[in-house]
Amino acid sequence: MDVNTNKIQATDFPGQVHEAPGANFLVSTLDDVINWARSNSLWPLTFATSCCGIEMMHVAGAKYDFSRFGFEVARATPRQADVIIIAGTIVNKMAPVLKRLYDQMADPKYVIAMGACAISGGPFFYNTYSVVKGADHVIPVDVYIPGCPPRPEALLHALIALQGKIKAGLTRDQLRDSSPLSQ
Amino acid sequence: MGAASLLVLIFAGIAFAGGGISIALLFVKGSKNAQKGQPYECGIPSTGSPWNQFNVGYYLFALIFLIFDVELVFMYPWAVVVKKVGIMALVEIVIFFFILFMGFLYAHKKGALKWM
Amino acid sequence: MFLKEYFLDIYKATKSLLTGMKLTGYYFTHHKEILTEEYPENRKNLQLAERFRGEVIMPHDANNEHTCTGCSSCEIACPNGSIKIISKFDITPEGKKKKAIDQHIYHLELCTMCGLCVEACPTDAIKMANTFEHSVFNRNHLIKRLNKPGSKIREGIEE
Amino acid sequence: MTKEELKIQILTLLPTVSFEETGEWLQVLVAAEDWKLFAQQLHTSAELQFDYLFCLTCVDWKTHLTMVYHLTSTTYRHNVVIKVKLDSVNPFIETVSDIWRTAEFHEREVFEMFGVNFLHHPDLRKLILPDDWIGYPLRKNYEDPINMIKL
Amino acid sequence: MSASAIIFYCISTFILLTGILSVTTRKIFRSSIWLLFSLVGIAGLYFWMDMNFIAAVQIIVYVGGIVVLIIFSIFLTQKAGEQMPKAITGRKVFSILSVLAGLAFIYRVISLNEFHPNTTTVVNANVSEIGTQMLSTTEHGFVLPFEAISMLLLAAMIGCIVIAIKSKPE
Amino acid sequence: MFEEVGTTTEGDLIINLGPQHPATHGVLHLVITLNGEIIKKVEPHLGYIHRSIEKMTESLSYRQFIYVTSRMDYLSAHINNHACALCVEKALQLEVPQRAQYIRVIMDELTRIASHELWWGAMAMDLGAFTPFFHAFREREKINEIMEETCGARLTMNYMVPGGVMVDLHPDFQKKVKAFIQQYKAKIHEYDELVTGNIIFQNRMKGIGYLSAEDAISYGCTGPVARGSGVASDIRKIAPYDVYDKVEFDEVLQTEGDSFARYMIRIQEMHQSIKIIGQLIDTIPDGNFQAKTKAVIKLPKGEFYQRVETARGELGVYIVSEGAAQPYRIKYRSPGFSNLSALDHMVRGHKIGDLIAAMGTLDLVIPDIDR
Amino acid sequence: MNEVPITHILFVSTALFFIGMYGLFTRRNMITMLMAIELILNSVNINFIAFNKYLYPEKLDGIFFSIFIITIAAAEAAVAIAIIINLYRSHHSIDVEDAGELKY
Amino acid sequence: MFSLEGITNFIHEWLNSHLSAIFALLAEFVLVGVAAIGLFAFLGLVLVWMERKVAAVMQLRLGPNRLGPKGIFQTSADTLKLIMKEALTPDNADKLLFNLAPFVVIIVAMLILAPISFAKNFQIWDINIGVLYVTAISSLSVIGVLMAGWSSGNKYSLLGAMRSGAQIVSYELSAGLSILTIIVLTGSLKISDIVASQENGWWIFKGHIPAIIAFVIFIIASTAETNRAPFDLAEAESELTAGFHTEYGGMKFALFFLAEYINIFIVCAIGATLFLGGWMPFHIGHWVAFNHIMDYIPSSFWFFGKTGFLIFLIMWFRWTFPRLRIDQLLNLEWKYLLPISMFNLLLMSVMAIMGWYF
Ligand code: SF4
Ligand code: SF4
Ligand code: SF4
Repeated sequence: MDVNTNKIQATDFPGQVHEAPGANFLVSTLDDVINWARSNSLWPLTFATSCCGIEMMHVAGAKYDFSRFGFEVARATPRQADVIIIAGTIVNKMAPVLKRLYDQMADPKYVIAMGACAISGGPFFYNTYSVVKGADHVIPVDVYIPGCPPRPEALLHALIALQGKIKAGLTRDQLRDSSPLSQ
Repeated sequence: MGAASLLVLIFAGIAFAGGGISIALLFVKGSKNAQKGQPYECGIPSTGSPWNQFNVGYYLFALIFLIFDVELVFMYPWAVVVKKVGIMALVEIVIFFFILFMGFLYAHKKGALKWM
Repeated sequence: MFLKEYFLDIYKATKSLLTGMKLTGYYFTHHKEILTEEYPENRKNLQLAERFRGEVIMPHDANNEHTCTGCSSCEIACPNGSIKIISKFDITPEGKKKKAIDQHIYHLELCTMCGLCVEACPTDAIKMANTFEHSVFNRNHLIKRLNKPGSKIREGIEE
Repeated sequence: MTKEELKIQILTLLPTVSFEETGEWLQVLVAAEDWKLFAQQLHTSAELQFDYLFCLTCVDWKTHLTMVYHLTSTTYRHNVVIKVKLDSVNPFIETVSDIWRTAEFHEREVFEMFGVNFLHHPDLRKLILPDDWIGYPLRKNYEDPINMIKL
Repeated sequence: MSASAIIFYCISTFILLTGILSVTTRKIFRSSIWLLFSLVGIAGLYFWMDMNFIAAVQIIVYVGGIVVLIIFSIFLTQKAGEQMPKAITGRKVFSILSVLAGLAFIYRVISLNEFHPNTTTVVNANVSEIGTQMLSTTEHGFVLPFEAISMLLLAAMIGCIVIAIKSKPE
Repeated sequence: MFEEVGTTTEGDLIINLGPQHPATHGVLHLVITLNGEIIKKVEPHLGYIHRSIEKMTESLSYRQFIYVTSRMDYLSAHINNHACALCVEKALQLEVPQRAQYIRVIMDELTRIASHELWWGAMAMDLGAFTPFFHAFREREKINEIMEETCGARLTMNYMVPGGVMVDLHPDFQKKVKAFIQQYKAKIHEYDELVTGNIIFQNRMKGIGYLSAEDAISYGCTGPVARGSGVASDIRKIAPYDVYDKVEFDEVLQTEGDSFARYMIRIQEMHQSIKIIGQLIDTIPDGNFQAKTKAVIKLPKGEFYQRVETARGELGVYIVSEGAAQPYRIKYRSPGFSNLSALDHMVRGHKIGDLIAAMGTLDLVIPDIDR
Repeated sequence: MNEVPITHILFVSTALFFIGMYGLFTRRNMITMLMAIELILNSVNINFIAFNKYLYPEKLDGIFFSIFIITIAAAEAAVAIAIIINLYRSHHSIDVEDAGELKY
Repeated sequence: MFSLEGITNFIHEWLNSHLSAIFALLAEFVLVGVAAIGLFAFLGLVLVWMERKVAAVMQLRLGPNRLGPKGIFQTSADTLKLIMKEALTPDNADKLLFNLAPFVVIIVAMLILAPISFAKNFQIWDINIGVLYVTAISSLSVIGVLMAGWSSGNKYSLLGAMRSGAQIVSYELSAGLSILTIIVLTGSLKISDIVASQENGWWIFKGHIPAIIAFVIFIIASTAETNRAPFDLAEAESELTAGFHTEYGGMKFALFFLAEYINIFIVCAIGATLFLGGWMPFHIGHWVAFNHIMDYIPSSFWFFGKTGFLIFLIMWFRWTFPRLRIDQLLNLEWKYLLPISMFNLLLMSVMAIMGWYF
């Protein structure tokens, strides 16, 4: 599916934009081993706001079982978590909370936006007064998974993609400009 | 190896913990922001100091525990020699136990062992 | 009496706890009950439901032709504006101007996979595919153009 | 109880009400002043026993607001819909949260969404919207150019 | 100086240092933690003296019991995060002076005295020995204090409960 | 024992539970006033997932607005859709084909089982037992597979449309559902072994979060919460819709009003749902799965209210129509909203652990409450 | 351990005793005073053990004494804390100066 | 073969023959320290992996399986990541105590290792008060928890620490009493004596019913003392997010995590020593030939096997039961475990005096 991204501009996503901090948190002395460790031990924060959270639970469940990758140690406190999986809609009231949680996480930290809502507000993009049009207005996002909700496999796919990204040691900006993810 | 081994172990502990923590301190530089140092409370700014005086419902348990703890201390020498001393030791400890058990029953009756 | 109850309590409690442990013990020793399907390894033979709505696609045949007339029914049917039709005017051989599809733009990042657009399409030009591996690092990559570059509308579809 | 019987019963409680004939349930129009007392009577009256408020909401008709109360009785299983017209500029009405406790939350919601003031409500604060929210989003004239993108 | 002596001086310094911190720090919770370290140090001293049993008892009762109780009571009665008020300077000076004077005096008395062990027979202070003596009814036995202790503990327990329950509003 | 220390407000600890908290199942924010471990007050703060669905649906057509409601109570997605479809049909006075009615009811009940499964696992997890969660997901996955095959989605279905259902059943549907019922009956006793009978679990649940029948009515509780207090409130019995009047099932009632009663209600409801499905699955009539509707649906002027029984209680859809293609106003009366309001009343004087247990048996879905 | 003269051990215990005394003098908070008392009791214990070890190695009396002291210290601490908390409840303060006007 | 005893002797002799006595001693100290750290790291890695695997299989899933065979390197990756994770200290924490707490916890865990007999004659210090020493030191660990909870400046932490304090303190009693039941039989607190006394059979078999009751109580109490589910109130996830270590991240958190597992290992080792004969192979009274065959299995295997079994038991509990509430937890101790273990002790002492055991 070839899309000319130069020609089509991303829809201009208005809405109250919350300033996101810079994305320069990766340690400069990157080392393959450390990246290996980091990529294989992504502990998610238990953060599920709505429907997508159920699919996230399914990923934790027996059939999909993300513990195979070592992700099962879901931590309730941001101090111990490595990755936020934003599973669900972010509304204006929640945005500062999300920001605070992200800020309180210890570096290095990663963000996955799961589902249409987290990417862009999805089903609630038009005619709603309270939905943040995309979690990346609030915090920087590493991987986007479209779908409403995405299949559990899609989340696994995204996690593997994130692993690949960490292993490569690329920063968020470098990756954003790279070609679409393919497997 | 004797008691000196305790020192060795203490140093081993310090080395282990200190080594682990200091690596992160030395090599990982984290991002700074105003929120980071705030206490975590499910993403809501915390109100009030956590160090307010605090109603400890368990305090009476600790009191009674202390008494029993001391009792336990006396039991150790007793237990070691009970086989040697024989029936006399049993009699003595039964008296000892009995008296304390009265206390226990009293505490129970008074509801001191009921939580709150 | 009191003692009897006391011990009965203990007995009952122990029994109920052991029942639970028996069950988990059973699963611990019976590994064939494990349900896990290993996703990235099983991609080859992963059977997804035919009807699973993973994204909207526009099938093209061997001649790079599709059946979309650019009628915009899908755009109207979509509850949250995930589809934008950009039309152009073709010059037919007879020299007449004719409205045709230029770009069928589909916002995968907005789409809620409700399938209303497919229902609405009069020519069955689009359908839901059951693919799901869409993760990207850049949100812009989710904006797709459904009609392939250079594709044409199949003959005989118009009205 | 059928609609007709209900009508008679209700008229004995409060003769000033009027009825609307549409809909599957009896719709009663009450004046805002009478509402509190009437509600109490509906709740306590032995024949009616409307002890269960299952829906409380408000509709903005641009010219005025209408409070809509859906009541049912768990003993007799008859339903009634009460409507109270309110001024759209300065709407206020007595709370019923002391009669049906579920109304407390529902009224708070209506308060923030429509700006209806519930007199004597125990805790009339914003429930759903952020505390610093301005405007009543479910009103028809609500505009939010920043957050609301029109399709 | 042998290794053993060095260890002794280390432990002693630790005890005294944490002891001083315990009585001077103005944060009450820290004060209790320093006390705890001091007590642990004393247990270390017992270990050093090969009095293992006493050391263990020290840790069990003091550290595991009393300090925990003190910490609980701190939670219960204090705004533990706040600093305690500074002691009045006059009193502080007076205390330091009197304490130093007392220390000097006593230490002088101690150093003047000559301590000599009056026997050379050594009894192994192990648990079984302690147990035997504790349970023996002979004149060197401690069975009477042992049983008396149980009464003491009973009294303490009842006392605690009475005091604690008395204030229960009923 | 030492309440009086804390009766002075300085002894109280105000603690926030949520919005990001493992036990609030989403983003409920509870402000708890604690005295020691004893709860003095619980104050729910909502709106962390308020997606303005009511406002949004005012600008959607009657075909489109159904899909948003799947996102409200996403665990009862089918039932939500069903309610909307029914309301539109009621307004249009549209006769739905028998086949569609059967399919809808079967789907509803499957949804109910799936929802209760998730509740069971999540509640056990709240109480600290992790294994039941995974065991519950085993059955849930099965239901999801069945749903996916027919409806094309796992969670947010958008399967019911005004006039029937969107597509016909998958040919394998009946076979799979029967297999599922078989498997389910074989496994259901494990639930009792693992959780229900467990002494720790019973002690955690019995007598906790008591709600009397009067309070349940006054707080507008519905669904298992009300039935746990002995209030008959099953819409499927009170105002049967589709083919619910043709099937035989019991409305489960318990009178204790505590958490354990609510727990038992849900467990038994799963059995009842199985019973309903068992009655219907073999007798799905042939015929159309969708009645003919106009391309643009316009409701007559008026007000329409439709109640259905979701897994959490009574869902009401209140449509005010001005005769246009879009509703003038829609109000969703969500079961969780009322059930939540009883929480404070239920847990005062209990401990934090009890709050979690009581909240677990309320089975809250926050997007349903916030809408 | 025989290289360390007993006087040094006694110095430690004496110093600890006076540290405790200092705490007792300067602190006005009952709990901290209790802590100071614990320090004092401990200094006594050290003495007992040291004497037992150095001067009367044929007996166990020192050990027994210190065990009993520890026991009594525990009982004392328990009762003291019960009293302190009780006092706090009636006076909302555990400052000794405030407790001066104890009524009962 | 795998006899650890031989290795230690060899090292001892080698060092003494090549170095002067002082340096030999120092070298041994260093070796012990390194060994202890190594054991720590090893135990942490293996036990966490084991827990995850046990949990996974009981929950019908696979568990970590992508790093190394059966995912054995998963915990290594986790550790490495935690080491390289930012270790932050909250602004309003009591910084000194906040950073001291993990040290306290780890040192306490280290200290308890001293008297544990890992194999025949393989022990750091055969202290004459063996088990008493273990009880004493382990009661220190509550201080680490209280420090951590208090100094974090976080309400969840504080609540968790309080709970943990009350709980550990209570369960120490019944754990102590059930240890005493065996001490009555052995007549010595020394670990080596206790193991030696089980030469002709383990106490759980020789000691009849009281020994079994004591064993059960010991297991329950030690589960509670190590803050494990169903007694994990201190870090009750669904109530207090992460309990007393809510504010800890990175390596500091890892130390708490590690200490928890080390503590489990230690209590299980003590349980194995007291009730299941420590490193003593499975012997039956006078069956000389059978005993001889059993002796061929190295003693370290026996020790780690038994300890591993007990650890598995505790994990089994965790993945089966819901959590108790705080008052129920204290009730269980004060109403059931404590009186029962007191009477059990008396019963056992009667048996010991009468010689009614094998
Ligand atoms: S993307 Fe869809 S499924 Fe996910 S949270 Fe949003 S509405 Fe729910
Ligand atoms: S599937 Fe639904 S949301 Fe997606 S493009 Fe089609 S109509 Fe729009
Ligand atoms: S896809 Fe179908 S509905 Fe959409 S513009 Fe093309 S022909 Fe029309």
